[in-house]
Parts: sequence; structure tokens; C-alpha cells
Amino acid sequence: MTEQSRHREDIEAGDLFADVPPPPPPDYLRDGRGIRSWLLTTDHKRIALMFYAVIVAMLALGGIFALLLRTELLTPDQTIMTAPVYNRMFTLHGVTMVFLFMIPSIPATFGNFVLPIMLGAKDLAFPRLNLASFYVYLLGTGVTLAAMVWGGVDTGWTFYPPYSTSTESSVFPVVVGIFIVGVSSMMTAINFIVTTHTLRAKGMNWFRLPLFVWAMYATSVIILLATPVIGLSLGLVGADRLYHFGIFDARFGGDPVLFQHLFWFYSHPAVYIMILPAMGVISELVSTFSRKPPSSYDAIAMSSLGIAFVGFFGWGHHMFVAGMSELDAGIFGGLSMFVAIFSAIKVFTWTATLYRGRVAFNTPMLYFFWFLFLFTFGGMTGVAVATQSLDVHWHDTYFVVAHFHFIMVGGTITAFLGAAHYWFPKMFGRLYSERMGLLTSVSVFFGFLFTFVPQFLLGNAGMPRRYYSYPARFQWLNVVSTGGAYLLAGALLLTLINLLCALKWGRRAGPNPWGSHGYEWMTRAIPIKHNFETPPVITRGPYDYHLPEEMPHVDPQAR
Amino acid sequence: MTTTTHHRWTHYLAVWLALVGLTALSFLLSLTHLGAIDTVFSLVIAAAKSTVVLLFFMHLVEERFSVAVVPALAVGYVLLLVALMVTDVLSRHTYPKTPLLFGEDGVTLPDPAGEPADRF
Amino acid sequence: MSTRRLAEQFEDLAKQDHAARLAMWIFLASEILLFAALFALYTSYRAMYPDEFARAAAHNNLAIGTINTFILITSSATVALALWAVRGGLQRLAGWLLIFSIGCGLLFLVLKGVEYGQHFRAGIYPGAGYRSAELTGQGVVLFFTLYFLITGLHAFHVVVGLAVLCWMTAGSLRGRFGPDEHVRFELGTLYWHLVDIVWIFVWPLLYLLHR
Amino acid sequence: MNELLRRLLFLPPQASTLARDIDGLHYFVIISTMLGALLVTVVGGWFLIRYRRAYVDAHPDEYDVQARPPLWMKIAAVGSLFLLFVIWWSIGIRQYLELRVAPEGALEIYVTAKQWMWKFAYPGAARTISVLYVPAGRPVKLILTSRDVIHSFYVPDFRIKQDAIPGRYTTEWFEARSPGVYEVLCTEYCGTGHSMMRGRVVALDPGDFDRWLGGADLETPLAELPPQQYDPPWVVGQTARAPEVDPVVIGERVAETQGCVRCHSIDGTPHIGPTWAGLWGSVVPLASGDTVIADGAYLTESIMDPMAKLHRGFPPLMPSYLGKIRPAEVAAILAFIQSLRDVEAQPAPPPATRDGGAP
Repeated sequence: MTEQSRHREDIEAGDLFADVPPPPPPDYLRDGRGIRSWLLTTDHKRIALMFYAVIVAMLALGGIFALLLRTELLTPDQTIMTAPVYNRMFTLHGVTMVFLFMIPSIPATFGNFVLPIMLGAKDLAFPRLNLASFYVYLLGTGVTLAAMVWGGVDTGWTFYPPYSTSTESSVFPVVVGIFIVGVSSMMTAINFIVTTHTLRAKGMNWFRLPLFVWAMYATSVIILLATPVIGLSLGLVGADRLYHFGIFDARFGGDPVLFQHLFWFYSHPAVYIMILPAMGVISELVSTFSRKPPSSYDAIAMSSLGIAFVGFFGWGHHMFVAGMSELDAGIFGGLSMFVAIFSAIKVFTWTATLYRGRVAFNTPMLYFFWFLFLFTFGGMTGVAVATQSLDVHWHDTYFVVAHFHFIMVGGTITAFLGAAHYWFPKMFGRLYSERMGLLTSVSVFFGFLFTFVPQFLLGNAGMPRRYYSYPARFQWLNVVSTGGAYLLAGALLLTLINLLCALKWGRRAGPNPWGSHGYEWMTRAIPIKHNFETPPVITRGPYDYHLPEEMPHVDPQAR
Repeated sequence: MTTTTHHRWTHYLAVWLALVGLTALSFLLSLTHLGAIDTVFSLVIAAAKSTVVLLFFMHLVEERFSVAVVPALAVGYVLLLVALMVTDVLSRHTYPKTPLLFGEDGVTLPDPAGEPADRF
Repeated sequence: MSTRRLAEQFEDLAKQDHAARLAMWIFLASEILLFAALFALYTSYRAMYPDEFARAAAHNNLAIGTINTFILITSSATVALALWAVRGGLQRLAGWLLIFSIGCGLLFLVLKGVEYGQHFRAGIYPGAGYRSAELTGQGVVLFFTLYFLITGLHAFHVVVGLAVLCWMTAGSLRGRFGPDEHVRFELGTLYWHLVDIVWIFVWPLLYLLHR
Repeated sequence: MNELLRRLLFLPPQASTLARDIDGLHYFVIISTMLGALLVTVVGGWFLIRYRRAYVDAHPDEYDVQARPPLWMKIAAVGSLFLLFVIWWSIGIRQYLELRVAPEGALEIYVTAKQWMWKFAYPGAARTISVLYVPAGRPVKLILTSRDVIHSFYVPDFRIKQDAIPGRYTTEWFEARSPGVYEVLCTEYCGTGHSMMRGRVVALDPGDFDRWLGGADLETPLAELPPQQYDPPWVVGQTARAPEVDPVVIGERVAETQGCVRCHSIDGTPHIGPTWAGLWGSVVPLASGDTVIADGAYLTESIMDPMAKLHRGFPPLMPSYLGKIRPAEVAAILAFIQSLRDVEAQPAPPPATRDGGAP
């Protein structure tokens, strides 16, 4: 492409300021060159991209583990690996996906990138803390993965004692690694909350915050209040291995069920750490692509906080058959439903937002559609498994596996992919191939269905999870599921290729390719280092689609 | 932010005296052998003391709502965790209520299955 | 007196200070939750072994525990006074108050060490290492395991707090703080007060169980 | 209807008295879940098509930025959902209590789980491994505990499941509706053999059961039952009562197969490693200068990590058996060593060869 034609394309794409004197500051991708300018940057956007790269690698890694697991399950007995390897593999899959991918996924990448821009801020409140959180995350990831490669862990990601305190695999370093990753996510969370409180642009009151910010805020609250508990509980497991404290060990009078209480006090809210950011993304997508404000801003914003608050109340529904008291089973079963009510409010609001809108059917919107179905079904099966008598049959079977994969893959990864397409132009200034995007999105959906719907049926039929070998009558459903997993993996790979190609060959996007009224689209095509040339003054809400579309209002002198 | 509020040093002395007094009270109560209720008393006193520290030493009384709500939320969740966990322990119908001990030679475990208990 | 630097992303110093304070409080909240897990375990096991817990707690050295409570409360007060002094521009006074607080903290640790020593001599160790012959029972062992965990974690916080206090002392003696430059000083005091608050709850739970 | 739904949902046969009721709730919950998800999806999909941009741009009056559903619709949607959940919960907790609280007079059977098998102890002396015999048509209460880690006793056909927790007894109960063979699975991950920790429940005619319990040797109770429905479990259960297996005998065999006796003598003669004769309970001098009582814990540690507490006067030659030996085998070896405690040891220890001799 010649310089001239690129210039013309810039003009067509609306990037009118490229050659207007005085030269505007370079965009964040070009503001500082060399590897040092990336590794030592305090720019939230660059940190977000570094997170993005590592997190996608983690997703790929977790996905490879999943494929190996599914391949093993093709036949009732040994297919490609032995039982100890299989047990290490599903632990690897769980730990990688939950702690290394899912929990930091949307907050650390898209949250880091767009949250300050959405607030009209120049950066996060503590940019160096933000950079530190990246390196702490890298350290934790490194320790975890090294330990898993070195000795392997075969406890499952739940680390239930007394198995975790008696197994010979290297639990301790993995626990340390997870602890470090937890510290990283707490750093990010502190940053987000403080930023939301102190760095809102002039004119932006709390009810002009984009809904994604509300979701990130609620997520951060959960991270901060829940993570210390898991840190300490896993620390106790580690200490038990090193020093035989026996705090959860029946041989010393301890009660292993108490660990489950502590574990799920974190890990149940952790589900909302994973899904709330996804909900935030979905809220943005719906509004942008239907060119309407959400049918109730308050409902979505407040239900985010509600989920964060009530999410702490339901942990015990993981323990109905663990020897917990019937009284607690009743309490937890009832409290669990409230989260579903808040989620349902969101689902209704998103659906109602489409009504009488002007719906553009882009790839992110397609992901929204998949999300709508998968999340609703996954969420309602969540209340189903919180129904005590049914959970007795379903607990620790593939039904549960299918349920939480509907939430985590069908919910979070779908939203992650939606966000990856939606904010791609803002991050890199280019557009991905829409046709390929739609195609990969459809394949992701069908790959997903083929993978996980059979698992619901397997669970009904009684196949327990974490089974290396299984009775032969479960085989054909497992084969379907494995086939679906390969389809899903292929679709994800294509998605990645599509986005990577767009990095180089994608059309120039311009500052606001979707015609969104979100604040992050009011920057230049690729934002500059401190996001805005002049601090923005907010005079309208982020979803005021009754107002005419405006030019990026951050370049008054250029206009 | 009203950090400009400036107390006299006697203000802190008074707070300190109050804390010392409450500590002494708690100590003396513990000597009177009140029975099970003494935990309640001592925890109420501890809550009062920590409230005093929070409000005056940590100047929570001068802070904005957004700051003051943070420790309140944390304390709320601590109570939630403790309460629901203890409810389980107190109300479960497994037996015995306290775990059986696996002795070194496996003798302390009543052995329903009549198997020699594991020695490790 | 140094002039205060306004970070690029903040619009004014008041916002920047508020951000720092809010961050510190959030951090303290998560510290509280860190202890929550131990307190929850303590309560649950106490519900399982009420008598053995009382018996074990009676073995703790009430005198040391109570003296330590007074020590921490006093150090908390002097730290609060130090902040008052810094706000009033009395930096050297603040430095001396902090040195006094550090002394209190060290004394606390020394007493804690003495108490640990007494336990170790009596054969009281956490978990599998427990070998006291006269004080036996599963609940007793669990109590002391929790005792070591809670006080150990608290002592770790004391050490971290002492390091922070040292940094603050050095700063105030060199005149790095002042009426307009006290936010970081304030954050340090907040951490020390948290250490105090945790102990305020540890003391009755681990020492005052005489039934 | 029940049968059709059961097969559609791949549910196993309803072999216990409570299974039918639980499945009833199951159908209700799953169908309302599917309907809910479909409703949302269909409505959302319809909006997506109806208000697609190309169409709306051609019909601008279709577009209404302010359009939002009336308040009553929101309240109705959320309220009905809440009501639905409350119904689920109230039926669910009632059934849960039924599942948890065994009726009076149930037959009590103790279940001990260990890696990786189930052991059953019946009233009287009868005992079995992996195969649980119960009378059909009578409530049976299982009292579970575990020897090592948490396991979970799951019979899909009965819709029951309960964790077996070390140090505690938990209970579950069922009443098999008719004689038959039902599969037992372990559903709490418990290590390498987790998926192999399967067993069977054999529900017998009550008369047969009483005769079996009374010691009558039913030749093959299974022969009268329908052909076996499931794969044989890994830990093969006996169709009759388990013969008494002496752990000492097993221990001796394990010691041979694992090669222990190549270095450790069992008659007290000096050899490469310390003799096992009279070892149990003796005071062992350690290379570090300490001493230790040779009890189960020490011997187990020495098998897994021989260098941790090395017997003074013996070369550090022994390999770790960590991961090479199963816990049950360790237990058997310990039983074997214990049986040798009264064998007189030869007094003179062998001269310590620093450069080692045997590999």
C-alpha cells in the first residue's frame, strides 16, 4: 500500500487529523518504541495488551488440556494417557482456566483498556500498581505452571483436603502460585475501585457511568473481599503439607468440610468474578448495536451490585451432600436463588433493549445472541442444581460440569470473544473481517453445543465428573462431546487467526466504527497515551441515542 | 475530606484512656467466671474498642461515606462467613459431632466394619 | 519541606489524597477478610470442642496476653498522636512518638516470643508436633494450632507494621512530612491501627476463656 | 409420560421408592428451564430479526429510542420467576429432608470407604467388599465413613449420594423397589483409582437376604437375577461373603514382589538393610543422632522417604517407594512387620560400608 493510498484511507475512515498541523501526539501504540517502552510502561492500554497476550496464551493452554482430556474420554478405558496423567491434566485444565484465564480475563484486558477511557480519565489511579499487577500475575502464572509441569498436581482445582494434604503431587508450589495470582487480581481491583471513585471526568456522575464500569466495580468488590479467604485457606492446605498442622485433618480432630466452607466462600463469588465482567460487556454490546439505551439503566447497574452482594450468600449449595446440616442446606438453597433473580433482571433488560431498536447484526451482536441463550440456560440450571433434592443426584456429575461450562464458556468466553471483536477497532485501529467473524461465531456456538449438551445428559445418566474411565454405556455421548470439543477448538483457532490477520491487513477503522455513543469511542481512532488531548467534559449519558451522533469531541482545536 | 479538623492532643489521651478502661473492664469480667456469657461480654467490649479505634485513631469519623462503608462491608462479610459456618457445625446431624481420632495404632476408632484400622 | 507532586492522572491533590486513602481502606478491608477465615475456623472448632477450648485457653499466659493488649493500645495511641504532631508541623515530636511506638511493638514481639517459648517448653506445638502429655485432647491441639496460626499471622503483621513505622520515623526525623504532606504518613498509621484492632479481638478469643 | 421423559433425559431406572418423586421435580425443573431459555432466545431472536437495521432504516417509524416495556411486565416477569424458584426450593427441600432422614427401623449397614473400595458391614458378622447386599422393599440406612480421603457413595438408580468423610459418620438411606443389581459409583474425587472405585448394590428378595445374612451359603444369589447390567467393578466383589484375608499374608507377598526382602531379612540375620525381626516398636538409632520408635508412621515414612530418618549404621541405599506402592500394600507390609515383632534379632549390626555394596 502506498503512503498516499493509506492517507486517503485514513481520510475515508474519518481519521482526519493525521496530517493536520500541529501534529497531534502519537497514538499509544507508537508512543515510545522498543521493548523497554512496553515492559516498563505505565500506560493502562499497553498493560492491557500485555495482559491480553498472556491471557490468550493461557486460554490456548487450557484449551489444549481440555482437548487432551476429551480425547482421553473417547473410549471407556485408556485412550492416550494413564490415570495419574489424566488426573493431573484435569487439574491443570481447571487451574489454568479458572485462576490464570477466567478470573483475570475480561477485567485485566478489556477492563484495563477501556475503563479509564470510559471514565474520561488519563490513566488508572495507580499506574505503577497496575504494571506491578501484571508482573505479579506473570510471576504467579510462572510458578503455577512450573509446579504443574515439574511435579504436577492431581487434586482438581478445588484442592479438597484430606486428599490435597495427603497426595504426593506438588500441591504446595501450585497453591503459592495461585496465591500470587490472587494478589495480582486484588491489585487490579483496588485500582478499578479507586479509579471509579476519583478519576471520573467532569460532569460524569455515578449514573452516567457506562454499565461496563458498574460491572467492573462490582467485580472488584468481590475480588477484594473474597480472595483473601481463598488465599488463607489454600495457605492452610500448603502449611498442612509442610508442617502437618492438620487443621482440616480428621486424624488431628479437624474437619475437612470446614475447608469446603472456606473454599466456596471464595469460589462461589468467584463465579461472579468471572461472569459479571461478561455481563458488563454484553450490556455495552446490546446498547451499541441496537442504538438504544438499555431499557433500564438502573436495573442493570444495581443488579450488578446486587450480584456482588448476594453472591456471597450462596456458597453452601456446593455442599448439599458433603455432610452439611439440613438447616444450612435450606438456607443456602434459598439464598442462592436471589442471584438468579438479579441475573434474570439483566437478561430481561437486555432482551427488552432490542425492542424497537435499530439492530445491526455484527459479530459482537451474534455473540450477544449466543450469550443470551447459553447464559439463560446455564443460569437456570444453576438454580436447578441449587434445588436440594435434585442436587443429590446431580452433584459432582457431568451435569454440574455442563452447567458451569455453560456459564463460563457459554457466558464468559462468549462475552470475551464479543468484547475482543467489539473493542478491536479501538485497541488496534483496524477492522476484522466481518464475514469471517460471523462464520467463526456460528461455529463457536455449535461447537459449544455439541460439547456440552451431551454432558448434561451424561450427568443425568449418572456419569461422575473427574472420571478417567467410565462404564461403556456412557460412551457415545462422550464421543459426541469430544467431537464438539474439536469443533469448538477449531472455531476458536479460526477466531484468533481472523483477529491476528486483521491486525495487519484489516481495514482502518476510524474512531467510531460502530456509531456507539459510549465514551470510549470519543477518543481518536487509536487513543493517545493519556487517552484524551484535553480532559473531556461529559454532558450526556453513555447511551443517549436520542441525541445525534457527534464527532469525537476531544479535539476541539482540530475541528 | 475534612482532614483539616484538628483535635487537641488531649483528645487522643481521652480515647486512649477509654480503651485502657475497656480493656481493664474486659479483664476484670473474665476473672468473675460468668460462664458461657463471658464470651459475649468480651466480644461486645472488643467491638466497642475497635469501633473507638476506627472512629478516632483512624479518623473514620472524618472520612467520606465511600470510605466508611468499606470496613463496614468487610465486617459484615466476616460475620456472614462465621455465622453460616457455625450454623452448619451446630446443626448438622452427622455423628459424632466432633471428629473421631485415628490413632497411631488405629485403636481409638470404633470400627464398624471390623477391619484393622489403617496405621497411617 | 518537599512540594507535593500531583500525578498526571489526577485533577487535584484532594482527589489524589482521597484515592490513596480509599485504596488503603480497601486494602485493610481485605486484610480483615484474611483473618476472617481463621476466626471462622476458630468459632467452628470452638463450637465442636467447647470444653477443650476453654481448658486450652486457660493454659495461655493471661498476664502476657493482657500486658500485650495494653502495649498495643498504647502504641496505637502514640501513633495517632504522631499523626496529630505531623499535622501540626511537630515533626521531631512525631519521630519520637513513633520511636516509642516501635519500642512498644518490639516489646510486644518479645513478650510473644516469651510466650511461645513457654508453650514450646511445655511441648505445645501446632498440629502434628504437639507433644504435651498433661494437656491432651483433639480440641486442645486444634486450639493451639489455631492459636499459633492466628498469633503468627498477627505477629507477621506486627513485623510489617514495624517496618512501616521505621520508614515513617526516618521520614519524620528527616522532615519529609508536614502539615501538607501527611497522607502517606496517615496510611502508615492506618496499617498499625489495623494490627491493633485485630489483636483487640484475638485477646478475648484466645486468652479470656475462663469458664 | 414418566417413562418417555425419563428416557429423553437419559435418566437411569427409578429403582428406589423416592426416585419417582425426585424425577417428577426433575422434569418440572428441566422443562421450565428449557422453556425459559427458549422463551428468552425466541423473543430476543425475533427482536433481532424484526428490528434489523436494514428494515428499520426503511421503516423509520419502527425505531423508538425510548421504547421500553411497561413496568407491570417487568414486575410480572421477575415475580413469576421468583415464584417459580420458590416452588422449586420448597419441593426440593422437602424431598431433600426425605432423602436425608431415614425412617425408623431401617436396616443399618456400615460402609467404610477407602482408596479405592467400598466395604460393607452388616448386622451380625457378615461383611462384603464392593458388593452391597440389601433386602428389596425394606428401608436400608447406610452409615458411611472413610479411612483416608473423602469419597462419595452414589447409586444413580436410587438418586442418592452422600460423601463419606474421614473422622465422621454420615448417613443416607434408600429402599430398593425390587430385586436387582444397581451400580455404585464414587463421586468425590479421591485419587488415581477414583473412576475405578465402583461397586454394586444387589437387592435380594427379603427372604433370601435374611437367609444370606443368617449365614446360609446362597450359592450364587446373582444367578437368579437378570443378566448383569454393568461392567464388573475393578475391585472385584465376591458373590458370597468375603473370605477373611490375613493382611500379614498379603504383606509377606508384597514384600517379596516389591523386593523388600532382598535387603531386609525377616529372621533377624544381618543384611544390607535393617532386619524386620523385632523391629516393630523398637527404638531405632538414627544417623542424625536422634532416636525414633519404629511405629507405623516411622516405617511408612521410611518406605516413602528412606533418607529422611536413616537408620544409623546402614548405607543410604534404599530407593523411595513413593508412587510405586499403593497405600493398601504399605498397610499390609506394616502388618507383616508387626507380626515379626517378637522374632529375636541377631545382636551384631553389619559393618557400615560407606562405599556401598549391593546396588
